[in-house]
Amino acid sequence: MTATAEAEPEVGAVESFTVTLKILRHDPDGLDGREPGTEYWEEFEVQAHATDRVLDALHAIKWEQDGSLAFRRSCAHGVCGSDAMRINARNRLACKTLLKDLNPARPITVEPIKGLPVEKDLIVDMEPFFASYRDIMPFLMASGPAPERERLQSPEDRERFDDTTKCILCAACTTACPVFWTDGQYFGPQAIVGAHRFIFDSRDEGEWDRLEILNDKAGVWKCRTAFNCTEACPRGIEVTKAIAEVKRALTSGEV
Amino acid sequence: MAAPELTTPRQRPANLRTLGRTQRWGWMYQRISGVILIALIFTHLFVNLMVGDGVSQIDFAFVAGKWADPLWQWWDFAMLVLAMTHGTNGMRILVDDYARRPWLRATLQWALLITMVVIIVLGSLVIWTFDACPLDSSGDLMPGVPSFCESVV
Amino acid sequence: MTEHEYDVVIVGAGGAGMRAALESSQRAKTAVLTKLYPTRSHTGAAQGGMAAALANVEDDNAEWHTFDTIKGGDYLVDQDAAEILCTEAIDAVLDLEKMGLPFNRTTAGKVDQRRFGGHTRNHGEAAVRRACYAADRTGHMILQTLYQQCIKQEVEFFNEFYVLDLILDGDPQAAADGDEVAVAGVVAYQLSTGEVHTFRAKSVVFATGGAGKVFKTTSNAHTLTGDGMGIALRAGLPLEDMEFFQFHPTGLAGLGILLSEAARGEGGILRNSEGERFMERYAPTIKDLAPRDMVARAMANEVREGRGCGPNKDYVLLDLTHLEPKHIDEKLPDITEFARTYLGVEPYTEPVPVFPTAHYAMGGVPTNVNAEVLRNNTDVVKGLYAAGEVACVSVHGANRLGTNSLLDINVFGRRAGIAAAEYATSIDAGPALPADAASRVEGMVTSLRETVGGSGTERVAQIRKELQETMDMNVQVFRTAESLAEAASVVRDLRERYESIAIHDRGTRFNTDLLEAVELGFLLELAEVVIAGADGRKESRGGHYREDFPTRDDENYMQHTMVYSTPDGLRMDWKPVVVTKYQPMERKY
Amino acid sequence: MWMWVVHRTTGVAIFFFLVIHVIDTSLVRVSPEAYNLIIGHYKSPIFGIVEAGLVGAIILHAFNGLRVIAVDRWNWALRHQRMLVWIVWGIFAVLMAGFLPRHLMNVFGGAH
Ligand SMILES: Cc1cc2nc3c(=O)[nH]c(=O)nc-3n(C[C@H](O)[C@H](O)[C@H](O)COP(=O)(O)OP(=O)(O)OC[C@H]3O[C@@H](n4cnc5c(N)ncnc54)[C@H](O)[C@@H]3O)c2cc1C
Ligand code: HEM
Ligand code: SF4
Ligand code: F3S
Ligand code: FES
Repeated sequence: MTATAEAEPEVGAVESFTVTLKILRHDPDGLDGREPGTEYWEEFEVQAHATDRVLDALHAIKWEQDGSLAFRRSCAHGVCGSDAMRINARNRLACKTLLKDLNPARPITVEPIKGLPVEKDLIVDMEPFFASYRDIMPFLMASGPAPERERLQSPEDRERFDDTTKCILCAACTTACPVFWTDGQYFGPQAIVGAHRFIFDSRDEGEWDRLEILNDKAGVWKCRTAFNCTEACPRGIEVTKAIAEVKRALTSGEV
Repeated sequence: MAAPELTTPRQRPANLRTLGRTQRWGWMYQRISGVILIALIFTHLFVNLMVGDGVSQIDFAFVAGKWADPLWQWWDFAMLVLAMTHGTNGMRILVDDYARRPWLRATLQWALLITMVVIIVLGSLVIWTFDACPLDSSGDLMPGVPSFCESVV
Repeated sequence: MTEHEYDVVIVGAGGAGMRAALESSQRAKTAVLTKLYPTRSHTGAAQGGMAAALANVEDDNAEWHTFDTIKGGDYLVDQDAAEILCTEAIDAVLDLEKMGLPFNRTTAGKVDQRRFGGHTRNHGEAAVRRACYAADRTGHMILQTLYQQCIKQEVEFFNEFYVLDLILDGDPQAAADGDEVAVAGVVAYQLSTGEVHTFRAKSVVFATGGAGKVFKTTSNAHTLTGDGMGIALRAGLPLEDMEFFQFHPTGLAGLGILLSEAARGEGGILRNSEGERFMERYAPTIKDLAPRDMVARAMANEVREGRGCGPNKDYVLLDLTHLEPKHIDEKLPDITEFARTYLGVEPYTEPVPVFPTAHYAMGGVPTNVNAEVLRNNTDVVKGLYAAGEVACVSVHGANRLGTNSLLDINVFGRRAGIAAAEYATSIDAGPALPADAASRVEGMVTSLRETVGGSGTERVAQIRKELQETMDMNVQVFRTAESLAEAASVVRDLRERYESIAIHDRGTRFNTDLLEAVELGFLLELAEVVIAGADGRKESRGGHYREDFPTRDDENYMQHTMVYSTPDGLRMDWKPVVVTKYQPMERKY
Repeated sequence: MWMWVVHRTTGVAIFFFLVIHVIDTSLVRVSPEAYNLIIGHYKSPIFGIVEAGLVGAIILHAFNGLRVIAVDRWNWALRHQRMLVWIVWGIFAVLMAGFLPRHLMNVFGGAH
């Protein structure tokens, strides 16, 4: 709290401050005389508390100022992957980004994630993203009769692919990747993460089918180790490492 | 109660294998050629620009002097080939990334390829057919007969 | 308007919906309609584990599990259903493993198991390791694995389709006992275009999840607005046991975000402002691992009696500081991150502020053990099924044991999928959709749209806020006749105000404003049902605690409530509990 | 990401320089006079500076190339990639500090 003439904060009262959000809007319907598909910046001011997240601010706008603001969200604590967006030029989940960590003194810019077609405001078409995920055959492939009980797996073998099982398919990584921006063909880091999860699962036998797919023109070789994906991942997955491991498997011929 | 059958994977497009290979070798080539190039180029730069009088010493005589030695001939030849292939391969990746229209992409790829071949051929010709002692030229190119031309004279 | 026709339509793509889809799509032409992308479903938020008496780490069996489930549910559990749940549990876990779910492993390579509240050895002797888990992301892994299998089987999804109406052939309330009422299809609103679609289907499976958003402090997602329950109620079907809502003890104070019970399963301890391990007083044997209703009440009681922590003395502390950081990282990585991210608390060294949070609806759309939906105490609606949190089989009775829900969605999701497909293939054709099938939804959409900038004055968010506040205030852990009356009058008021609601968004594409208004409509109606049930049940049992009737009354209330919506308001009825082996005993831990 | 941009731009720059460099060097074969003429231009201050830039580009590209190789190869490098970026800039600074004074002296000294 600044040293203004405000009353002493009550014990336990949470600090409150004003933040400005600058949101890149996209109007698909063409209301108020706009062309359908117009993009424009709009600024909103909201009152916020120290524990508030960008999602809370977006809700405050939607619920109190402009109900037409559209964005996806569900769980509100970073596990469903609905609300990846570009906040202050970085991909993050709105529900995991505290306003106070963003220098609230300056307007906070909020844009849809890049590289996927925008549908309305912060909502993009996720279909191409999910299509890449489907392309890498993200399901266990095993041959032979299913065992009576569980397939055995040592804790070490389980640990091998733990990191990439955390993925919530939020697309923050893929839409942060500069190679994905240049050329919509790249499968993108998420698809590689999705494949990694199975390639290094000791129970899976489809690893070479997946590696062959990732060996493709649109596959791992497109990655230029820009590291944006790793920096963007809200689950803390070492995405670039997963990609490197896939590349190593392909160059060495060993998983 | 049974889990849904774990069926065999779906068919994938037929020509992945060959396509994939190109990408993979391309990637590995960048790395291998890169490492070798480091040694080649830095020595080259060092010799040309740092030893002696640096850039100001470079003239016909300097070049001629170097190429009289087969070591430098091979050296420069390797550098030429590696750098050009590495560079062209790199440029190919760029074209892939930015040129989205197929015809544009194809045109640029061909242009790259042709440039590469032309430059390598040109460069090699110069290095290998280079005549360090052009007898018909006027003497002022090389004041006095350099030692390496003595056998010719 | 677009019309579609399928054998089976599944509404909801959470754990229950996708488990059903896997079965059904192998047998019949199936469509899955979901208002969220499947992987966004709230099953993904479940952390702790999934119960099954695999006996991988210590002696255990399905009978013990059944007993715990029934006792945990304070004997309001239908015992035949609980038996099925616990017996099929073992295959349910093994199936998931075979589908690729990456469970944590024992050193022998088997699925690892851990302790969880209310799960005991030999009828209450000591805590048992029964919860199969994948770190603290069990639900996430289940959701991902099921989705992956759906991709493999090329299940047909309609993403971001909001089902808003259920079309039945016959009036479920007017029909006499034994008469046939059958399902005809559903009506959905496509978010991306604003278009209304009708789906004719021989079978319909509801798997729309919970209704936590009737409360303010909740672990549930913004999208868990009880749509499925609301739709069923509007279609004339009853809702069962809606007064039983589970308040999970360890929600992050003030936010409601859940810290899994696994935190206590791994050794976490609850302390009050005096640093006392107060659960020792309430449940001397299993202490912090007592069932959730008990722990939640104990916590609320500590706070009421002035032993709460923090500046407002309004929470207690979850202490993990005596655990090895490495152990915490291995077993509880995500929830410690929640504490860090949202409260700025470092669980290695500081205790985490927690308070009960609305977590799980034990009640819901009544079904029998084949997941068929009941329209009264005995008759089923032909072709209509429900599974998961939206349904009430009732395997959870008055209080669900931790890890039994992920089990529920798998066991009964599977049963629903099989039954729905088998029914669909066994009949030639279901009833046709009436020509005006979509009219109710279209009318609703049109009337809401008309309020834009015009007639409406009330704000969706404001009404929802007042609803949630009154529910938190009056219908939470402690309830009395007065608090319920107060809540009822507030909700009545809010329903009136809802009539003159206004939305802002005039567009047709991604009009989430409009859908929030529709969802609020469901929430208001469900809140009324919860209050009515709580008011009618003049005893304390499981998650329902009446301060004016603090003991369990088996004489009068060993029955399920069944609430119907009629033109003259809510009507309440009772349904007997199925008792097989286990006679009610006092619930002591 | 910025290192990737740097790598890309330097890569392209070096490529075009190389093409030109080979063409002009080939003049050695065609006509030594012409070669000396052109190389004379090289020795002018403007080219001197361009050349300095080029050396800088090569240094950056080369060492960043090594960093990329390392990152792809070893997890240690992967986890410390940020530090490696600073090391690349450090090497760049050191080499340029060693090279520039000498080079500029040659350039300006040689062109009097
Ligand atoms: C934080 C948290 C932790 C939990 N931890 C555990 C645990 O450790 N162990 C355990 O056993 N249980 C746990 N639970 C409970 C358990 O996760 C849920 O009860 C269970 O996942 C519900 O699954 P579901 O498939 O019924 O519903 P959900 O997964 O909620 O899915 C609902 C689906 O219905 C769709 N839907 C809803 N409305 C509509 C509509 N109108 N039209 C179309 N589609 C619609 C949604 O899109 C979604 O796909 C936890 C719950 C929470 C909130
Ligand atoms: C001096 C030693 C050199 C090393 C160690 C080196 C290393 C590399 C490496 C490792 C890559 C691949 C980068 C990746 O996959 O992300 C690369 C790309 C590239 N290199 Fe080099 N290189 C060197 C010299 C050169 C030269 C002389 C040229 C020009 C002719 C050149 C032009 C390129 C280009 C155009 C790319 C593509 C850049 C991109 O895709 O972003 N390199 N280099
Ligand atoms: S890898 Fe990380 S950033 Fe990418 S989709 Fe998965 S969770 Fe999101
Ligand atoms: S950002 Fe892109 S370039 Fe590679 S390291 Fe990540 S995928
Ligand atoms: S709302 Fe679920 S991840 Fe943010």
